[in-house]
Amino acid sequence: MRKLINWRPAKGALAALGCAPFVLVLIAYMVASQARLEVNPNDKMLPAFASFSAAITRVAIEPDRRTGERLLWVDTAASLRRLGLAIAISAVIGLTLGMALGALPIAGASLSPLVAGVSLIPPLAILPILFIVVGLGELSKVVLICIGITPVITRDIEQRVREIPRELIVKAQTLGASTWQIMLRVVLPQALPRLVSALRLGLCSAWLFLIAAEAIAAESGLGYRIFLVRRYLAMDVILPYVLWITAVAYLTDYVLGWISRRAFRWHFLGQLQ
Amino acid sequence: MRKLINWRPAKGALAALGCAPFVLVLIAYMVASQARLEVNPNDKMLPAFASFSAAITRVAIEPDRRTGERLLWVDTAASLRRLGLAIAISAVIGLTLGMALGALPIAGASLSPLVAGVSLIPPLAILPILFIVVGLGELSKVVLICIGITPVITRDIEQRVREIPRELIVKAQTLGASTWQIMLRVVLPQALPRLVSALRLGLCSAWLFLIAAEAIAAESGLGYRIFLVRRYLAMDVILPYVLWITAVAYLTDYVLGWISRRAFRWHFLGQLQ
Amino acid sequence: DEIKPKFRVAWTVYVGWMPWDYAAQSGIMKKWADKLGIEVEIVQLNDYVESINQYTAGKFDGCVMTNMDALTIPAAGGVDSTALIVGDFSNGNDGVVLKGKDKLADIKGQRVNLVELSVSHYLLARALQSIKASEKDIKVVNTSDADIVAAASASDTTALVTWNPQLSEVKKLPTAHEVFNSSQIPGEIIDLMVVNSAKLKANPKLGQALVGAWYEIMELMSSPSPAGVAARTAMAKASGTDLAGFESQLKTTRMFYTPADAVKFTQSPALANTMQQVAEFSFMHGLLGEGAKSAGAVGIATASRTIGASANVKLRFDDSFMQQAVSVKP
Amino acid sequence: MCSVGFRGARFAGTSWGNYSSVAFLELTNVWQEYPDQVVLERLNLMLEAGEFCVVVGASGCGKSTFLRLLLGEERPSRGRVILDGKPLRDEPDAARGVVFQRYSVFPHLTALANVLVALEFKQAPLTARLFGRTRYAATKRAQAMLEAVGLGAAAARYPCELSGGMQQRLALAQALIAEPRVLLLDEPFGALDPGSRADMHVLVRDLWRRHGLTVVMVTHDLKEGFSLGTRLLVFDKVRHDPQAPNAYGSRVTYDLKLRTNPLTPMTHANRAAALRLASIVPGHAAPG
Amino acid sequence: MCSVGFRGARFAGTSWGNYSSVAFLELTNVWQEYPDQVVLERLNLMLEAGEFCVVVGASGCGKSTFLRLLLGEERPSRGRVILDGKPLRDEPDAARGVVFQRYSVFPHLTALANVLVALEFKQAPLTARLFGRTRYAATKRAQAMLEAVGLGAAAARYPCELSGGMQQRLALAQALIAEPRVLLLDEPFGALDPGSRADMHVLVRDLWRRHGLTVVMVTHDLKEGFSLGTRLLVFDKVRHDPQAPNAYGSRVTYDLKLRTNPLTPMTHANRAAALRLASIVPGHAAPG
Ligand SMILES: Nc1ncnc2c1ncn2[C@@H]1O[C@H](COP(=O)(O)OP(=O)(O)OP(=O)(O)O)[C@@H](O)[C@H]1O
Ligand SMILES: Nc1ncnc2c1ncn2[C@@H]1O[C@H](COP(=O)(O)OP(=O)(O)OP(=O)(O)O)[C@@H](O)[C@H]1O
Ligand SMILES: [Mg+2]
Ligand SMILES: [Mg+2]
Repeated sequence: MRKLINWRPAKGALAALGCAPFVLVLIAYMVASQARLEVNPNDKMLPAFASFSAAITRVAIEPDRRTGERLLWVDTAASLRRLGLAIAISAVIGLTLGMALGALPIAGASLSPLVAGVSLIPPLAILPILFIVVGLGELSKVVLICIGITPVITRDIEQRVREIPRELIVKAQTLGASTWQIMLRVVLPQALPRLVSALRLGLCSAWLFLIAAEAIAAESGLGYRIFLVRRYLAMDVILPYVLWITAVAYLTDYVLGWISRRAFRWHFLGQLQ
Repeated sequence: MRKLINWRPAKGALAALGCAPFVLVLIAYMVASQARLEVNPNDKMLPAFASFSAAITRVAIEPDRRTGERLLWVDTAASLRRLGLAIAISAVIGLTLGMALGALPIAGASLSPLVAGVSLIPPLAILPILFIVVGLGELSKVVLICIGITPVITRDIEQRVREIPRELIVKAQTLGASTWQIMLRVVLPQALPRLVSALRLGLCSAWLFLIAAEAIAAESGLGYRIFLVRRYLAMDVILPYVLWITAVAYLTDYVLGWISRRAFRWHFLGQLQ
Repeated sequence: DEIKPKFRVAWTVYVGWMPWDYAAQSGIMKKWADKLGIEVEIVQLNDYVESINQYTAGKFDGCVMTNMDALTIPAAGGVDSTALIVGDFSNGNDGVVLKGKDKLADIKGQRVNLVELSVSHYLLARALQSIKASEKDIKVVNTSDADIVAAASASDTTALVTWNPQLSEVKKLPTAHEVFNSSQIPGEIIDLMVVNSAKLKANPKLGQALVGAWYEIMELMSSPSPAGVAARTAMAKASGTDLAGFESQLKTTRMFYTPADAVKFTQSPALANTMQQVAEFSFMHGLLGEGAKSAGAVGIATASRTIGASANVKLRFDDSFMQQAVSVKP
Repeated sequence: MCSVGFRGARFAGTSWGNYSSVAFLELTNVWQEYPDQVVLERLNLMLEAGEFCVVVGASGCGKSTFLRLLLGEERPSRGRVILDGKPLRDEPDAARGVVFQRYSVFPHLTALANVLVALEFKQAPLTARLFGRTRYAATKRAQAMLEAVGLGAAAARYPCELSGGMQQRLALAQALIAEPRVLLLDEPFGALDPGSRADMHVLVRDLWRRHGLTVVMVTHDLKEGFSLGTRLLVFDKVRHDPQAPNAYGSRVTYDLKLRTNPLTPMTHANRAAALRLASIVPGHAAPG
Repeated sequence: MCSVGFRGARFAGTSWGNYSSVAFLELTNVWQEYPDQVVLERLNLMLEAGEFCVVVGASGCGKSTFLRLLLGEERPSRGRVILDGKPLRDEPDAARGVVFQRYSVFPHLTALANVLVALEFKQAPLTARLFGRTRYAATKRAQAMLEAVGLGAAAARYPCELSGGMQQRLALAQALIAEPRVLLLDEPFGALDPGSRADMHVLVRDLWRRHGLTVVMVTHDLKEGFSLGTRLLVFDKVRHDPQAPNAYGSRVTYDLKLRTNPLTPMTHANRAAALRLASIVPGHAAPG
């Protein structure tokens, strides 16, 4: 018998092993749902799979009775638009600020404490202030996400830029580079792969803030729908929505990862060393 | 003139530079508050400093007229208890699971995909489901925080454990170690510093989830109070509470960092190399 | 000795439901429960919808809610529920507010902030009916009740529907005008104590205890005596305002201080008509569940008549316990 | 093209183990194939107890793979490996000690604890920690081992507070306290500066003699091999297919007996062979 | 205890710069003090254009600090440094090229881009990028420089795809294309294996001769110093206070002229001095 630590599943078994827990979860759900429905056939808590497919047909394929829109797609488009805009804004601010704080000692000394402080404020707590300042429209949701993730991205980039070996900055100067040129050709390219990984991390929180914002004030969006149908306990809609959000989140993450590996080959080559 | 990138503030100027932005923010607030109060003396949005001190006296020093408790401290205690419990549970689960997933190929192959999937589900989206399953008591808040941060901690630890050079695991085996002994003496000590940094990162989200959970169901807690008084736009209570939360969050973070640096000296020595 | 049966009922902050807090704080609930040999725990929740969801999921045996939510959440979810106590109806506690405009007709084309699918939504629908308009003429923006005051302060918010205490905060804004309120549809937004029908049938003592405690407090609350003032002051505190603020909210609430009052309201045919309208509104907005083929999918039993499917009655207005209270004195 | 080394009297170690004097480690027709590549082919090798066997070869020719095979980290695709009469266990265990170029000591333990931990693994299966009297005794043994490699004064320091050479000394001490039957070294001095490298040569030679170890050492530095080993193996590809560079693996192309005792200089014949070799193996300096 | 080196005719580089032949780099009474420690004290030194000056000394004696001083990364606490008649600029600039032991090339640029970027810094102040014809010309120059260090075939590879030796070649190419007045090397071959190290010696000696460079090189390897330099400086502490080991700094304890041209062997007298030195400087092997 080999030690447990040396047990390696065969290539073929990998997929099966990875899928097994998902199948188990599914079975557990089916059993629990069955049990509840036997007690109360109208139970909304753990709907049967038939209810799910009906609900999915309703929200994804048939137009809504009231608005004539296909809800799932309208909601997805609305949420992704907000998310995309917020991520783009946060990326630009976080990158610029992070590079400045990390590479310029004078900027780091004066602004780092403020950014560190701001990053600790729970954004949900300052929502009322936000509403007053930017109103209740699309902007407020985008701003909430930005407030939530920009400080984290900024600090991440700052940290990364600080980790650039001092030798490289000196080397660039001995090649005649000015501060601006160093930022452009040394700091920026090395911060970019980190930006993508910071964004991938930030996406998790971004989804949270998006849902929180949509729960509070919205007319469409994935989070809006979940919190709306919560009013009548429509788990047959909530669960598919949650799974859909998870799938979309996974896809976004995957695409970012793929882009990053293609665009920053040097970075991933380096990690293997 | 030296290049901007070579400007280093003198030791003495550091503190002044770091404080300056905070002072500027304060001044900006005072000006804005003054302006609003001149237009409408009853404005609640940006209260004057006098209102703050009155509100702070009311919640922190005088006992509440109804319950006889000093609200701020009761709220802080309640929130910290929930947070502490949740962090402890998440740390234990995350550490155990992460170590197993990272060190045992067989565990990693079967459970990693599930953990990865679960970590992508935005916890706020399943909040309605959660309340149904675990009720509205203390448990639900703790569970929400745990659901929010455990997968992240688990994946972080897993990642870290995978990064332990294969050489060290082989070396331990050549010294006669069993799987259990390797976990105990090689993997665990190297995962611990990472656990602390994962917890420090996780605390940010933990606060978020705590506030979201307390907003919906609680009798006390910092998030509860903010959402309670939000109905009346009592910014004179909200703003000090937000600052207090920020301060407590900072303190927790600082204490964790301090403990970590003392307990894992080898880790921080290594980082300097 | 034997184990007493235990029950849990949930309540949330609202002017008409503050007596439940008082019942727990003053010990009146415990007195009645002890007398009947049961235990009743009164639990305050922060989030109204969540409290009803919890009740529907079976975590509570009773819960306060409006007539519309009783129909669309527990009843439509298959949980047979009984409206045990009809406590009050909103008589101005819910209102439509416009900023900068002062006629209801001006609402057309605006974005209206409100808690979607709640009684606010129903009030809006009724308001629109009164000016021969429909929901198509406006755009509904779902806005959480906790944030509606902040939302009202935002410059781009022009119209909103909400209830007290938020309503009174919103009305304080310089440009705000209340253009429609629930006093114009009296008796349509009703605040109830709803309990699980099966639980009630098995334990009538639960009904007796709740009703007994409620009307003891009602008598105290309506009295001008110092004890009455003290009770109202305590309720005011608990709802986050002072006595004056609380009494101004009471003015827009039609409380049924005596059981006889409540029984009379419950037995009137008007209640059946109201529930008919509510059922139609709920069906139109998909609140009765997707299985529902018509507004009558979920049956509602009132004293005067049964509305909708009599084979599927899930919401019952039962005045029998209140009638007992008419005769019984503690 | 394959020249078999000289056979003769072996240096008999003053060993603590009870080694047989012939065929201590035996590889018979061993192949190591990966899906995309053959790394080692048709390896036949007999090692006797107490030999100091140095393996050299071009980068990527499979030297580390060979060591991983001996470690039990990899199972050969074909063929058998026999250690002291029994088939080699197919996972690393205390029978084989190892020192890698890097990551050979535990960064989270002090120098002393790094050596002590080997005894703790052995004596405390459940807690992997010793207490009281047993701990005291074990600590004494560990400290003695540290003194033996010249780290007596650095017992309380963490590896990253030690120089590269000191870290490798520590790795040796740690490996030796577990009393392995055979010690495997994979470019142990590859990351050291010339000064420390020379010091380490002295230490390793000394430890080898005193503990009567059987050593297999991989190195890039032919000179190092000549000055330390009693036997030198050169790995190289014999067959080449320009269309499929990965189709064939390495074999032992030279197997050279250098001396019976590393303290004796090389024989004249060996020195000549070594010089010839140095001119053939690419990228290597001539032996000093 | 301080022996001043021999002075004599200097090797005249076929330089592209227009160097004066005396006191190209001059340090006068230079001290380097940190709050907790004196690192260098009373440094007086004159370097002529075209010299290849090697600095050796124990670890932590201040060799890198000395190079940082010449780089302009640190300002001396006292004293002055003159480069080519003007006070040294107190921040790194194109007048001084540098190669460190590690992190000397940009990991995010291919080998070609690493060299090209130096020209882009110079010719495109705003975008730091060249386009069209100027880019073509610059690329040609960069490629030629890569060929010169033997990396012509590796132009498209990223640094982490190159071996350690190739990375250092690249670092040299990059430094040289900026045409520095003086080239500073801080243990440039410290991380290389002996084979690559020998190749690099040949390359550096060749570049030095062809470009007529002035070089200051720090090394741990005395032998390397003897075989490359025209002049050897030994840094060491002259004064010691056992109570306060950081109270005194290092000085130049030996200043040895080795040869006028690195291709000529050392004179007999120098060889004797070198041997004597090797026995004094601790931890160093004798020169070959
Ligand atoms: N698990 C594996 N799967 C596939 N190929 C492998 C594996 N391990 C090693 N190889 C390949 O086997 C060959 C030999 O690798 P190995 O590390 O043994 O060489 P080496 O002689 O130690 O080289 P170096 O001197 O650079 O350390 C390499 O081409 C490597 O890519
Ligand atoms: N910025 C600084 N502040 C304080 N002390 C410093 C600073 N820089 C270097 N030192 C100290 O100066 C001394 C000399 O360091 P330096 O790096 O110059 O030594 P070195 O001769 O290059 O050593 P090595 O051979 O190990 O590279 C060391 O003791 C170091 O701790
Ligand atoms: Mg190898
Ligand atoms: Mg140095």
